[in-house]
Parts: sequence; structure tokens; C-alpha cells
Amino acid sequence: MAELDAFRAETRAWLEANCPPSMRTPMPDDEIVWGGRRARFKNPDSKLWLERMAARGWTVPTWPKRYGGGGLAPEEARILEEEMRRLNCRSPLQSFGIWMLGPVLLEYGSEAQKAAHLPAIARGEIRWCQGYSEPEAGSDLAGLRTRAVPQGEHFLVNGHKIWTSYADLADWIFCLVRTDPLAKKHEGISFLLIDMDDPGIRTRPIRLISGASPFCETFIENVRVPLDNLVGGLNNGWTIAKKLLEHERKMIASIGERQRGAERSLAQLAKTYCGARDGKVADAVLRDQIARHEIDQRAFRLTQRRAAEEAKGGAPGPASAMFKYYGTELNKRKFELLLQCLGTQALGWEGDGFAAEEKRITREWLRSKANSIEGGTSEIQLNVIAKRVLGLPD
Amino acid sequence: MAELDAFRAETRAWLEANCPPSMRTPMPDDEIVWGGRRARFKNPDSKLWLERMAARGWTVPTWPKRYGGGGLAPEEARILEEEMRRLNCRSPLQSFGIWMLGPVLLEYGSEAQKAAHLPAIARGEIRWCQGYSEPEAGSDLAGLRTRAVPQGEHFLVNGHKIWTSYADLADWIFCLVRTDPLAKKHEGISFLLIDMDDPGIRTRPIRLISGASPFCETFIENVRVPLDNLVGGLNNGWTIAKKLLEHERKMIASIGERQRGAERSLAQLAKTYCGARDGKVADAVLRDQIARHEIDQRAFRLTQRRAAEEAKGGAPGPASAMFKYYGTELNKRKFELLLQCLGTQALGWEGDGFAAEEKRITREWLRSKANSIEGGTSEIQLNVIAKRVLGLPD
Amino acid sequence: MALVLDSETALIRDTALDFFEKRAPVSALRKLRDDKDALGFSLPLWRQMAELGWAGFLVPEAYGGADYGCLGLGQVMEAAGRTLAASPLLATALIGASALALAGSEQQKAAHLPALARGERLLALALEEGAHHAPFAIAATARPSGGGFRLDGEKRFVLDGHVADLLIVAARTSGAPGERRGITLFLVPGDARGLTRTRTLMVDSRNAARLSLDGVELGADAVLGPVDGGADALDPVLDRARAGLAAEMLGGAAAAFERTVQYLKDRKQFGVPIGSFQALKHRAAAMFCEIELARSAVLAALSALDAKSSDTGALASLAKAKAGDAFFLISNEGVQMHGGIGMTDEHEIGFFLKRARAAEAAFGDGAFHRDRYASLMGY
Amino acid sequence: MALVLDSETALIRDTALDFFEKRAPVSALRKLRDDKDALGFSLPLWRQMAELGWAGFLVPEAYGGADYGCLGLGQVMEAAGRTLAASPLLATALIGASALALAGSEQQKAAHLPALARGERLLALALEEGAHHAPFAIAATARPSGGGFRLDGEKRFVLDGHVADLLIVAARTSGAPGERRGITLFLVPGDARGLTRTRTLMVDSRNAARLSLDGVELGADAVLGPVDGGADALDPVLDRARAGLAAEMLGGAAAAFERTVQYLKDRKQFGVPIGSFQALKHRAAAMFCEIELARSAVLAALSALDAKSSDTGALASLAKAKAGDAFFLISNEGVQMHGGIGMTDEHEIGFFLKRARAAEAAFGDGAFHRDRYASLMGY
Repeated sequence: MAELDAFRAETRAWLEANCPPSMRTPMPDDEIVWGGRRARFKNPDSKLWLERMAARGWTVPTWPKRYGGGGLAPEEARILEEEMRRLNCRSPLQSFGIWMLGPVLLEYGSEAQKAAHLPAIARGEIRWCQGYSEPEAGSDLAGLRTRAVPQGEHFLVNGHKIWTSYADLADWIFCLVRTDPLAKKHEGISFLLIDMDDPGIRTRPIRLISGASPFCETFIENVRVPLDNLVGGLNNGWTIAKKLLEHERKMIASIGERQRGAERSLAQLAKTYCGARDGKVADAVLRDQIARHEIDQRAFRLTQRRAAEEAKGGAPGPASAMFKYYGTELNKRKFELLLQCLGTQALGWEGDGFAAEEKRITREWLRSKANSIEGGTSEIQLNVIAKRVLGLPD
Repeated sequence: MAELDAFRAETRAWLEANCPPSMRTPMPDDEIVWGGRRARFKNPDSKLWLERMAARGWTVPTWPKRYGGGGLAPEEARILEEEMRRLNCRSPLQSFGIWMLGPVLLEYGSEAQKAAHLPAIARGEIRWCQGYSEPEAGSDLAGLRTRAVPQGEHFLVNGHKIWTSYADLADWIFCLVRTDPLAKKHEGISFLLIDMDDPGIRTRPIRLISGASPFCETFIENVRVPLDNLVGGLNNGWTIAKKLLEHERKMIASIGERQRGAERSLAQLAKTYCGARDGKVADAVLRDQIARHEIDQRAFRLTQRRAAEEAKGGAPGPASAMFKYYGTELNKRKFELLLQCLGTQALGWEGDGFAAEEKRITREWLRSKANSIEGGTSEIQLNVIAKRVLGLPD
Repeated sequence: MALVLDSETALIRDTALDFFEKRAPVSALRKLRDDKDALGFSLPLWRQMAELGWAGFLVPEAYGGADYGCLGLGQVMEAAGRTLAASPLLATALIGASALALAGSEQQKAAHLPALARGERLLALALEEGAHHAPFAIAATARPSGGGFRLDGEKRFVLDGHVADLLIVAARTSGAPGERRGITLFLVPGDARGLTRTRTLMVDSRNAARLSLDGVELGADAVLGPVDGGADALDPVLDRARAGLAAEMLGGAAAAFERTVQYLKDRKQFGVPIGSFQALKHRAAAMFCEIELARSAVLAALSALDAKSSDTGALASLAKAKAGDAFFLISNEGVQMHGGIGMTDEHEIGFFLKRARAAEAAFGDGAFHRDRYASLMGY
Repeated sequence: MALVLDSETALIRDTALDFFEKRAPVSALRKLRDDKDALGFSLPLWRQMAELGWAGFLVPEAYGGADYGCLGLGQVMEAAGRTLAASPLLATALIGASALALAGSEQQKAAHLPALARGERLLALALEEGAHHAPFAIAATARPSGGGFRLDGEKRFVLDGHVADLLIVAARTSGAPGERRGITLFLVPGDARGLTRTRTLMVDSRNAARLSLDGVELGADAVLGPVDGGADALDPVLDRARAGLAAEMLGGAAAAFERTVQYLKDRKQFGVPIGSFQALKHRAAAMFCEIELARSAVLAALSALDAKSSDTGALASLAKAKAGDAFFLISNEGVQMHGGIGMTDEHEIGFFLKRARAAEAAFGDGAFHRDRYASLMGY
């Protein structure tokens, strides 16, 4: 206990001394630092902050120090998190490398792979994207067709990935590829790392119903990938894929939680757009629906907290399917309620006549519809709960 | 047209002359006439009314005259119905013989079977019950195990039926039995008529969560049934069963429609139990829920009417699954709303402290839960719609 | 009240189905959007629709119309709804024609209805001032001025407002916002002095505009219907709008449903069509029921309007509420069941989702109509 | 706020689970019902529960209790809920003990709490007068009489009211029905003159009674808590009742869910377990989520009560609302998924359906708590 108290004091002091004041303000979307070869820093403090944190290994606090991490124990990492929140410190670096590839390499990667990739992720030098889904392999992810054929020291890779977020901005892609077309479909898949700086790789952004999006299609044509870039052994990719999907679910589950400083609550918007009486939302029916939603949302957050307390920071299990399912459905409900509050003011697309907040809500309402599709549909999550949590038969 | 007008005038005159005044009042449950060998008439007028109507064949207006029917065309039958409604005439006779067995015998029965059974149904002399479900064959009706083994001039029947309504009051039972245990399950079933006046047949009433019920278990032990009692040919019972199920669905679909004179509407009860303001249900949330329900109910009734207009009185098709599904779910919702309105006054079981109306609502609320189970569960109806209406693949 | 179409009306429906499928598929709306078309619909197509008589379906024969009635126009709107076709059907053929035919003076009818029926005059109703349908919440004022009136105020969500030749503007001649009494309707030329019109770009790629009335001077003959009695004059017009829009929404819901069921049959995952999964089947079956109920409600409302039945108001609310429920459910389930591809702008199912919300907000959402239904039913 | 049980509380939970499973299974409730048991619960069993310390879990140690707190008692109530066990846990151990411990004078506590903790004194709260939970809608009157008060009025839905040794009666000393101010609590002996108690037979086979107070004369020392301030005194008591009842409902929901999942695995139709049908799987998975959320809400509320947290009221409403939603959903789905057998009185799943509704109505239903939650959150 005393050691942890000392760590807290030390951490607090360091953060107060080293976190630039502009990094203690709410982060606009366009100042999020994703790193990568082509990284640009709109705010120079962001770069400074990244470098300082990376130097301590605190962009990835629990990773071993030898791979650029902070080497912190889980309790220490939680203290770091609490102290950062206390000071409103921005996250110095976000990336799929940190959230998804890193944990996989730590568990399945060779020593050479760890040494080659982890420090670059920790310092934000390389930006990764994820190549999982394909047009014909959505919910049936294991039905993927991208082929990797061993030829001497290389695989020759051909295929078509979809929903690769930020593929157009990424440097490398971690991919599921089919290495044995004759094996049962879950058994012929491998996990491969591919440098995207290859003329055989082409990306095309996907426009969503909500407008521009970070999603891309990624076309891979006759790309040669060193055999060394195989992670976890040949035809062993599905094990890794399942692990990663659980991490992804957990990430998406809290999609409605991002609180921006300027965002007004449902109840505040209802009062504005539908009127208030005696300090209450005037429309009793709407008020009841808002309360129902807020109750569900609070119970959901309490459940996330309870799960964290029960797991003590362990890896997400099949119950993560519940969080993915419920969290995304809640978020969709929230936006439907917002639209109901805003009425015709939520029907603008662009141009005059609608406030920025109104147009943001309209776009996010549409974007929220993907929540229950991306990272495994709600239907897939319910299947997982039924099978792996409840033990219902196939 | 003129002929129909004449028919209407004649019918009206006859009804006015022959329908006893007490038969023009709302019918209490215990005065419903079901007929049968053990029929008792609480109100002697009921017997008179049955005899007069049966003499004209108007207990079964559209059946051929030679089988005790009225021989009416569909338009004439509709006129009779309208004129009876105009005078508030009670239905002279209800029975599963009229609703279910009769139509089957008319379509599939031999001449001898028709002559033997239809007139007795029309006159209310024999009361029938339906032996379909078995403990292990609920939704999977075709999984039934009651065996009928041909032995000389008889079948030897053994089995256990369940949910046989009014079996304890019936004279005969029409049954699905397995006659070929080796055939595919839909192909080894026959439709058999069995006289229940046999010591091998025993019935046991089933108590429901709502209290006493008309349902029974029926045990059939070594009962000998003449081969002549087979309807529609050996191993051809499933075709008949499907037809009957459609009739049954249609019957149950309108389960919430029985309007008793004394029943108060949801809105009236809400005003009584939750208060009114400016003539409106005071609780705006409850009022919205009631309106939502009433809107659905009205749209549902309009759809029943539309289907009738489209079919011009034809036999019910797969769309009857929609009416069974939606009608029963609506009825359950109605009772949940009623319970919400009545609050703790809907929580009585028997004895003092609760009005008769309150206790009736409590019991019917519980009884309504069976609506979406009996006559094919909601799940089965949705399967039928998906497959036979929408053509979705197995 | 007819719940089954007579053969003549069925023929109109078939003609309309064919017309919109061929000449105004969803891709036409996409093109209007991507081209940032100034009108927001195709004027040549509108002329063709007028030639088929649809523009004048609610215009008395004396003024060059077909006087065919709401059930007929409803069939056309349902067909238009199936392809999300943008056109002046709602603002001009349904609302504009109804307002003039039901409340107009001889002179007003003669002046506008024949041109309207020929597809040569576009109308728009300028009613709403807030974010929610509220026909009595009128704050725009009409003050006596000279022998006529002077109009001031702001209007929102005016469908086709930016291109209408003639606007029907609700303004207050007495009373306070929220009061039924004191509202008057005015016919305002699209090019009136003091009138500013701003087109708003909507999520469903349809038309709407904001109007600013800044001392618009009108003669006494600009009054449509009784002074102070505009709400009474509007009632039947709004009920027609609700029922007609419900028909359009029913069309959208039905088309989105058919597309989704087809996708369930076509799309294979795990080696089988996804429509073989029972959970999706049950949801599809439930949607089917909602479509059927909505269809009955729409037919009942349209028939009641033509029959001038006493419960027209309740049935119009019933239709709008049920069609809204069905369109909401099905457009959402449609996107979900299409999965990732349904989220792309490239696919058309998302257009239905957007239209469902915009149509829901017009002329009263579900909550508005449940409230109204309850009031009309006495509770 | 603990969302995970400490080891001591987990032990209490395990003891309680074992106790109710062995000594008060659902069949015990059935027997009480079929025997038309006069008490409605087993007094010997209650003595055993008292010996385990549960009757005195909310009684301070100075008065012979264990003072273990709400989280502990909640575990016992959840376990009792799993088998639908009828007992004085709610009326006496939770509500009665809380009212005396939080609002009682030294003398009142000394007079009743030790006997209560020993399981030798039964209490009941006589609050409701209408069909819905309404803590301020008190019309029963308490008028000054001699040096004390004279009580007149009617009370309904008094849990354990027909057997309680001591009743806590809310009556109005000033103000009008609906007003928060002016309510006073009184301790009324079960055998007081002028008090008539009528047991009502309830759908869930539990206890409740109607009281008629006809000139019941009480001394000044019968007042519990401040005169006219009874509502303030009741607030924390009611929040405990809501959270504790929510725990019981959570237990009922969880048990009904487990029974249903087991049935889905066991029952075969079409040659396969019905739990292999995807539509049922998805519904079961959705129920699982509701149980998990309800559990978190209940734990949060119980912990907040013990911590005297400032948002205890909101969390109690949250817990009651969520546990109610879960129990309603699951008891209904439970019957439906059990099919015909679930509709028979012989099967036990129907007992859960009945209990769910009765518990929902006690101390505020979902609508009540959503309204309260919104008010507490400032909207």
C-alpha cells in the first residue's frame, strides 16, 4: 500500500510537471494522435506530450520496458489512469497497434517480431490497421478468401479486405489470410503482418450513410510478404482472431460513453426542444422514455464496473459479447431519443438552417446504426452469449 | 339482389317470431349451449331455441340440408348472421363439432360418416372434443405417439392426449393417431373418431395458473375403434390436421374480441383507477400506452376485415398464422395494461377485498398467457409466416 | 369503407407502380442529391404525372381536375413511396389542391386549380414554426394594413417552399400562440416582396425551406377560408396530408421490407442463406405483420376521407401512427439485416432509413398522433 | 460502493442460498397456499432465520441485532426470492426494523427491537390507501384526543398486516392528501381497540391485509418520529424496502431464468432440444443481459444504503425499476418458453409470474420509479 501511495505521489508530480497545459483540455477529434509515418501534429504540444510519455513507456503502461512499455503492474496502471483523469490529461497516443496488435504480439509473437514492432507502436512511429472482414466474409469471418501462398521466403498475397478503418492512413496492416484452402475453414487461416508500402496495396475509402468515414476497402494484389511476418504459426490464425475480437467488442461496447465537454444531455435537449414545466421535461411520455434510457445506461455502466472489479483487469471473456451487444443497442436508442427530441431540427444534412450541434447529432444518429454491425453484429453477440455463456446447444 | 332482400325479410320475420325474448339478451358463460348426450339447459328457452334453429338447419347454416344444415349460400348465411346480430339473438349451439370436425367430414368423410355424424352435430346431440397434442408432442405435433394398431375389424388404440378441451364433458373425440410407426413422422398419422363411452378412456381436468380450466388430459387404454371410424384414408391424417389447425388459429386469433356488455374499456378503467384530468387519463405515460394498444387493436381488426373481404369467405390460409400470432400477443398486452391500471387491486385471488370485475381481470390476465401457446405457439406461427408467406428457406 | 381496391383504383395503382419503378427509381433521388439539383425533383417528370391526371386527382372536374379522391391519390403516393420518388405530389397535389378545393373562394379556385391540375403551378404549405408539428403554435402575425394584411414571422420545414409558385401561409390574426382560434390562412405569391426563402438541405435529400416574412403586404383577397378560422379550414387538409403521407410511408416500408427479405434469401454466410436463421425469420415475420396492419390502417383512412366519414380524424392519426411504426421498424431492421453493406451510401437501403425519419416528423409523429387519437376517442 | 461481495457477505449469501433451497423451496409456498395457512408463512422457519441473525440484520447491536447492513440482508432476500419463500423478512426484518431503528425513540427501540431481532415480534407498515404506491396520498386521520391521538381511516395492501404484533400506521395530522407535510407515523398494537384487520388472499399466495381504523385511541408515546414529518422519516425506510424488494425480485428473476434455460436444454421437439432454435437463443441471451444489469443495480443500491451515499434514492429507484423489468420479462418468457406445461398450476414457473406482478406493485412500479428517478436527476 505504501509503495502504491508513493507511486501515486510520484506519478502526480511527474504529470503536473510534464503534461503541457493545452494537453489538459478536452481533445477535439482533429487533435487525436494516431502516430505513424505520416503523422502530423496540429498542436505541437501533442508531439511533445507523446515524446515525454513514450520516453517513460507510458503510452503502453503495462507493456514490458524492453519493448517500449512502462512495465507497470495493473494497480500501478490504474493509478496512472486515475491521476491522468484527475488532471484531465489527454491520451498521448491512440492506435490499433496499442489496443489490438500489441497484446497479440505479446502473447503469440516471436522475440524478433516483438522487438521489431512493439517499440515502434509504443512510440507512435508505425500506424497499424486491421484486415479482417471481406465482402463475402462478414458475420462468417472464417469464410474469408484472401489467399497467402508460400513461395520460397515469401507469401504471395491476393485478396480484398473491407471495413479496414483508417487503411488509407496506416503504414502496416495485420491480416487474416487463408493459407490452407483445403482445411476446414477455421483451420486454414493465418495471421500475417504486411507492410502497406507496396504498390500492390490499394485502399478506397467507404462512404457511409452518415457521410465520410474512416473505413476503407483494401485491395491486395500480388504482394510478397516475408515468411517471418507470420504470427503464431501457420494455420493458427483463428485462435488469435478470436482473442482480438473480444478486445474489439470491449472497445466498441463503450462507444456511447465518449463524453465531450460540450455535449448536452438528453434531458437538457428535451427541455430545450420540447419545453420544460416546473423544471421537468414538459412532455411526460418523452420524459418517461428518457428516464428508461438513462436507467438502462446507468445499470449498464455499473455492470461494466462490476465486471472489471470481478475480473480484476483480466482479459475479456465471452461476457464481452454482452457489453458489445447491449452497449451498442443502447447507443442506438439514445440517438433515436435525441432525434425524437429535436424533431425537424434533426433532419438537416448540411448548410444553413441547422446548428452545428444539430447536424452532429443527425450524422451520429446515422453512424450509430453501424454500432450493432461492426466488430461482430448484435446477432453474433447473442449467439456467443447463448452458446458460450448459457451453454445452449447448437 | 331482390332474392336476397326477400331472404332477409323472411329471415327477419322468422327470427322475430321464433327467437324467445330471453335468447335476445347477452349470454352468460353458464348458459352457452354446447349440446351432447349429457347436455343440460339452465334456461329452458335455450333448448327451445336450439330445437327451432336446428329444425331449420340454422345451427350450421351453410351445411347441406341432407346433413342437417340450412343449405344456405355464403351471402344468405351472412344475412342470417346480420339479422341475428340485429336482434341480439344468441348463438343456439356452439361446438367443436360445428367449428372443426364438421368441415373436415364434409371434405374428407365417407358418405356413411357424414350421415352418421353431421346431423347429430347439427342438432347438438353429440358433443365432440379434439385429441391432438400429447405431452411429448406440443409444437412438434407430428411427433405424436398415440398408437392405433389394426386388428381385424378394429384399431386397438393406446395413448395419452393432453389439452383436450372439455374432454370430461364430451361424447366423442376426433384424434390424431400413429398408424405407421416406421413411416416418416408426417406420413404415419391417421385421423380417427372415437366414442368416449368406453371404460378404456379416462379424463383428468388440468388446473391452470389461472385456476380451473376446460382442458383435460385424456388417457386411452386398449380402446377398440371400428375401422370405419377412420377419416380420409390410412396414414393421411396430417393433411387433415393442417386444415384443422388453420381453423383453430382463426378461432383463437379473435380471442380478445369477445365483448361482454358489462366490460369497461381500458381507458375507462384507467380513469377510475389512476385518475382523470380534463376528461383525459391523468397519467400521460399510461394514456400513451393505452392509445398505442388501441391503435394496434383497431389496425388489427381492420386487417381481419380486409382479409375477409379479400378472401370473400374462402378458407383461411397461411396468413391465419399472422392473426393467431398478433391477436394473441395483443390480448396479452391488453391484460398487462389492465394490470398496470388496476395496481394492487388486480392482485387478488379470491375472497373479500376485491370486486368481481377485479378478480375476473386477474384470472383472465393469467389465462391470457396461454393464448400464445395453445393452438400453435407464437413461435410456430412466426415460423409459418416466414416459410409459407415470405418463402424464407429452412 | 373499402379495404379492398375496386378495379379502377387497382389499375391506377398498377400504372403508378410501373411509372415510378421505371422513371423514378431510388437512383433518381440519388442523382438529384449528388447533382445538388436546385429544384430537388424533376419538373419534366411532374408534367408527366400531371398528364396521367395525378396532379389533379383532388381537383374538382369543374376546375380541370379528375376529382378522383384520396384513395386513388393514396395509391399513387404509395407507389412513389416505394421508390422514394421526390415530387410535388404531397405539397401540391395533395395539400395545395385540398386547401384550395376545400377552403378556397370561387375566384381563388378558378385562378389556381386548373394550372395546378396541369402541373403548371406548385404550392407549399407554410405552417410549422417550431421543431415539432404544432398546428396551433402560430406566432407569425397578420396585421390589418390598408385594405389587406401585413405578414411577419418565420416558417420552417416548408415542403417545396423554395420553389412553390404559391404559398399557403398560416398566420395569426388574433389570439395567442397555442390557441386554435385566431389563425388565418393566406395565399402568398412565391415572389412576394418581403418574403425570403432559404432552401434547407435535408437528411432524406428531399425539399424543405425556411421562410422569412418581413412585412409582406397582401390584399384582402389573399385570405383563404375564414379569418380567424384557419385552424378549422386546415383540419381536413392536414388529415389528408397525414393519410397521404402514411400511404407514402407504407410504400417505403413495403419496399424496404421486400428488399430485406430478398437479401435474406440471397446473402450467404456460414454456407447458408442468412434467411434460414430462425432469429431473423421471426423478426421478418413480425415485420410482415406490421406492414399488413399499416396497410389496413392506410386504406381505412383514405376511404374514410373520400366517404367524409365522421371518424376521419381518428383514422388519419391511426394511419400515420401505424405507418410510422412500420417504416421505423423496417428501415432500421433493413439496415441491420443488410449488415455492413447496408451502412454504405452506395447501397440504397439507407435512403429508406433517412426518409422514414423525415416523414415521421412531418404532420405529427407517433407521439402526436397517439395523443390525438386518445383525445378523439374521449380519454 | 462495492459491486463485488466481500468474503463475509458472500458466506452469508451461500448460507442463505442453501437455507432456502432446502427448507423453503417453491413447494413450501404451494403447501401454505393449498393448506390455506392462516399465517401465510412458517413461524418455526422464521425463528430459524432469526437464529441465523437475519431478523436482526438491521437492528443495532445495542438492541440485540447484528447490525450487518442492507447488503447482507439483500443477499438473504435475493436467496429467498429464488425460491419465492414467504417470510417476515420484508415487513419485519427490513421495513419494521428500519423504521424503528431510524426513527424510533430510545424507549421505542428498547421496547421492540430486541424482540424483533429474536424473531418474536412481527411488524407491518400500513401505508397505502389506493391502488398504487403513493406515500403522500394519506387520507387516514390522526386527531388529537385526550393527551394522544385518535386514528380513523382505511389501509390496503398491508404486507403481513393480519398477523403483525405491531403496526406502523401513516396518518395525517395536518395538511391534505397528496401533501408531503402533515403525515405522522404511529405505532399501533395489532390488538388495538377499533382496529379491524382483514386478510386478503393474493394472487402470489403471499400475505396482505386491509385495515380499518375506527377511532383507535393512542397515547402520545405512540408517535414514531416527528409529528407532521412522517414522510421524511419514511423516505429512507422506503428506499430500503425498494432496494431489498429489488434484491428479492432479482433472485426470482435469476431462478426463473435458470429454470427456463435448463428447460431449453432438456425439452426436445422436432428431434432436438428447443434451446437449439436461434430465436429462443437470442431471447435467452437478451434475458441474460437484463439479469446482469439488474444485479449491478441492486448491488449498487444496497451498497449505497449502507454507505449512506447521497444518491441512495436514485439508486433505489434504479434497482427497483431494473429488477422489475427483468422479473417481468423473464417470468413471462419463462411461461411462454415452457409452453403448455408452464401454464399448469402443477408446474412451478407460473408462481414466478404471479410473484413478479405483486412485487412490481409494492413500493412503486416501474413508472413510479422512472418518474422519481427523473425528478431526482433534475428533469
